Amino acid sequence: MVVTEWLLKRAADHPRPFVVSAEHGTRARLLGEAEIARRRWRPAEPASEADLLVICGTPGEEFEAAIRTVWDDLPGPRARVDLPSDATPPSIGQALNRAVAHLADKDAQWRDAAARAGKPWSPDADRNSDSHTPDGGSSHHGHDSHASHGQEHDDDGHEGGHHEHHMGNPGGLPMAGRGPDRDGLSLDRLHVSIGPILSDWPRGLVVESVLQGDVIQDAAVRWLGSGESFWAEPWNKAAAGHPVTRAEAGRRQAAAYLDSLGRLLSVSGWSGAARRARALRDRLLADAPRAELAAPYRSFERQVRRSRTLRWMLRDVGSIEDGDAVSRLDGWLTRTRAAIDALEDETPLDGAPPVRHTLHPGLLVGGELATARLIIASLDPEPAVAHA
Amino acid sequence: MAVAFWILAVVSVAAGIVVFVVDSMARATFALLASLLAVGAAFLLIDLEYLGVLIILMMVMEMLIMAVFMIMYMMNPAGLMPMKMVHNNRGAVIISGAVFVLLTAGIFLTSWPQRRGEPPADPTRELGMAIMGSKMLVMMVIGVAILATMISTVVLATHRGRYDRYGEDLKRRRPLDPGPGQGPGLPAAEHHHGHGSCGSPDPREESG
Amino acid sequence: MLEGAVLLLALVGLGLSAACLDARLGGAQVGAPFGEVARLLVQQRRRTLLRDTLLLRIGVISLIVAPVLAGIVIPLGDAPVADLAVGIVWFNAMEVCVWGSLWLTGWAVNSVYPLAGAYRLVAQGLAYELPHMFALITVALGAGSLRMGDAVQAQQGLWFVVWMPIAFLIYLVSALAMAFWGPMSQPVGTDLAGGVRAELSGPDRLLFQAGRYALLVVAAAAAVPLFLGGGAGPVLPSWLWVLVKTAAVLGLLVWVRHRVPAIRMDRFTQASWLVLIPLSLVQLLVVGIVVL
Amino acid sequence: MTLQSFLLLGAALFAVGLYGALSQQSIVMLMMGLELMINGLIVAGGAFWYFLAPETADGQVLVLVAITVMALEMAMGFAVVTALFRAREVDLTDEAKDLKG
Repeated sequence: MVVTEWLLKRAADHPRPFVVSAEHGTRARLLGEAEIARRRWRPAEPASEADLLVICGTPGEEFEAAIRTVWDDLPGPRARVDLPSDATPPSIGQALNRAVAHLADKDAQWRDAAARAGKPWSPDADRNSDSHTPDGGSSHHGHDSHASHGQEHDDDGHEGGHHEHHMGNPGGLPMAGRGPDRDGLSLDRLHVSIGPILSDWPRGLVVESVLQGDVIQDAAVRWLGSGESFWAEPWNKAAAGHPVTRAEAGRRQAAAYLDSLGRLLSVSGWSGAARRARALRDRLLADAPRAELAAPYRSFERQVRRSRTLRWMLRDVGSIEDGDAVSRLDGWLTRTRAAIDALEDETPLDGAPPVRHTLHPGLLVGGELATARLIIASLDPEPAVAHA
Repeated sequence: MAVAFWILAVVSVAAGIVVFVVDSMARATFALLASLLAVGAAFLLIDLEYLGVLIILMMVMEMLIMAVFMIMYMMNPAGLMPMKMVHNNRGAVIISGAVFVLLTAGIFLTSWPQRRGEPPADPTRELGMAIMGSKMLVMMVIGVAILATMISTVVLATHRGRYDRYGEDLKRRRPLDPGPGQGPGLPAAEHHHGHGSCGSPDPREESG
Repeated sequence: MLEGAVLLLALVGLGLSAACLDARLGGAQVGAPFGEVARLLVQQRRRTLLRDTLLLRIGVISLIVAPVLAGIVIPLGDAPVADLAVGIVWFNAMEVCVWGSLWLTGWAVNSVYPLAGAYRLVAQGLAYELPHMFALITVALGAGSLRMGDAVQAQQGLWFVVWMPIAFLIYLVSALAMAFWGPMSQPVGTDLAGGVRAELSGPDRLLFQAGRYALLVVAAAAAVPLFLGGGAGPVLPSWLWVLVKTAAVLGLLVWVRHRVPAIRMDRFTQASWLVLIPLSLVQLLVVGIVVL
Repeated sequence: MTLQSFLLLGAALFAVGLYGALSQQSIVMLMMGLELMINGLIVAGGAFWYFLAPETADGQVLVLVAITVMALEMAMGFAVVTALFRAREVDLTDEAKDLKG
């Protein structure tokens, strides 16, 4: 018991937070991530690794259901923090402190564990979380039963390659059906919802995919919640008649690019560069002057541009009219530098905010999960942007 | 030594039987692997260190590849729906039982010749010398067989050739492999994903 | 017996140092790995539907047993725990057993991302294994023996790293791949929500992570007798030299993780077969001619 | 440890494999049976070398050949399954009966 208590305390000193951005949560997410970086906690990369679930903004009904699934699957000791859209740095700090105290609180964790042990665990039939899709996961266990392949069923045709006679369902799950794949074979199809709770993932995005192995055979895109006005805020204010300088808008825009860069670099498996991008983003949003930002940004930009491995991996990924992932990365880097260089431009803002990409599901079809993640991160798409 | 051998022998045969008993194909694959590994370990007991370790090395790789194909092609690879997929079970039991009895009888009735010589200090060196010397021909035949297998398996298993990858005049700089926006290798009639406007054009259009 | 204890001690010590260095380079507190150990010790297990617990246990436990078994042929100072005549092949075989461990772990939890991670692992294994084997064969050819000790003996005059640099570089790449670390960490990639380890928690995850660090240490340690002259060096005793050289290689591997993005296997396989295999064969040929 | 005990092990593995190869419908399982049969041969080869003629390397070469054959058998097997599967979505031996000559 004493040992457990001691271990809980040690563990609570090094929590692994996982930050989820729900509707209207971008501002709170950025502040929360900055605070977590300041405390030098290691963020959990998948949600399953976390013991601290940080929810930013106000999740809608479906989003909340997804969060609940993740939370139910999170092994204890665990704590949940809700950061409302209007959270301030001090309130975030207090919320995190409370959560850490909760993590170290043996009695509270004990009660939590007892409450969970009391109710029988059952996998939700309709889940929308990242690694918590046992329904999807188990359907790789086969297509139909033997009989549907036998002679007696051969006459009724192949109906486009599908055999969906649900002959039995172990664990309450239907068996997977088959469908043609990109290599001319007919393999099991697995229906998996990718998102909305994933690290480095656009807020509220759900990709309903049909997987064969790790290749996406078909995809549909859904957004939980509408567009976010945070990144377009300066333009919205200017449109509403408030005086806004170009510097302010440029600062917001540069932070947006750095946020996207952080995601792309992180999905590329380059956590070091991603951390640099996010540190720069946090300093931009904390109103650091241009002199303090220009030199570190140049150094970051040089490092990213010089990585031949990154170019090799991003080349020909997600090609659309304006180029592939490499050209989008270069574009972000160039525009961020321009925005940082113009941080002292006090002329009033006009014009419209830069248009963010949208995600066409066809882009993902035929790629493996890794490519699909890179495509999405290199677009960093948003649903239709909400203008005030 | 003898104890170790009998343990390994029992493990090996038991794992071999388990292969055809369990429902889960994954368990069957790894039971087979256990059987093979036990044989590899038994080889370590009779001074065949190199071959024993080689069996371990190769069989792990082989079984993993087998596991991938198993998931691809088997229905019900996890055995969640127990089913018997056998034909002529009785006949198979009788035949294999008879073969075992015959072999056992042969083993114990044959008067085996006396052992000639002692194992050399380094059997691995002996093996190396043999395949590079007196048994060179065997190894060369095997080499050709491996090459032939590699070529024929690729021909059998893939339906895309270099003309699909590099264009009809083989002039494309980077190969066109199946992937997002690059037109899957299926005839156009078989897939309706409803995405016309994304990425590089269909290979067929480009090469035409 | 003593050597066995030293081996375990070295694995634990170097593994923890690597974890601390990794945390430091990753911007976390140096002590974070200790907090992580404490956390995993008290953590409950995750539940997934219809998981194959037997296979999961085999997978996770063999993941930590395999690197220890691989480590027994590495000379710590003068003699390894077990001086097998085919030590180099033994090392290779044990390191391939890790594929099996990862595959079992990815399969048994019955979830999408771990299984996709296991697929990636097989692709990665097939991509790196041939150049890796050729690099090991190059060393064996230079030493004229498959015994690790003989490889060290053969480097009395000139370290192998000097006259087989390509083999050494290929070995370093495959060391990353065999520990699925850094640029070769796609099987446990962030983009797959943790890949193979996505559904592991508590003691399972602790064993998995420990096994991964043990693999990294063993992969780094094997480079010392294979390429870096074993315990050879001035002034210091040979065991200390082995330790210093291992720590240096280990530090390099940990550092690379923070400097290079992950490499996708659909791209690497082509590079491996079209560039690395020919390069390693050329290296083999050169060494063969020199030895003749 | 005698020659007989090793050969007995080999015979047992061979018989189990034979049962599998004869009885299994699925091609993958059938190949597992074949693997077990070859495994039995490997045991016998190694035993012959050690207990009868350790001076020459014939037994070892035999084992090496058997291991290679195992790998080739599997590669060919899966290539055939892939081709069959692509042509007609078949992975059971009974469904490929018409291939009989």
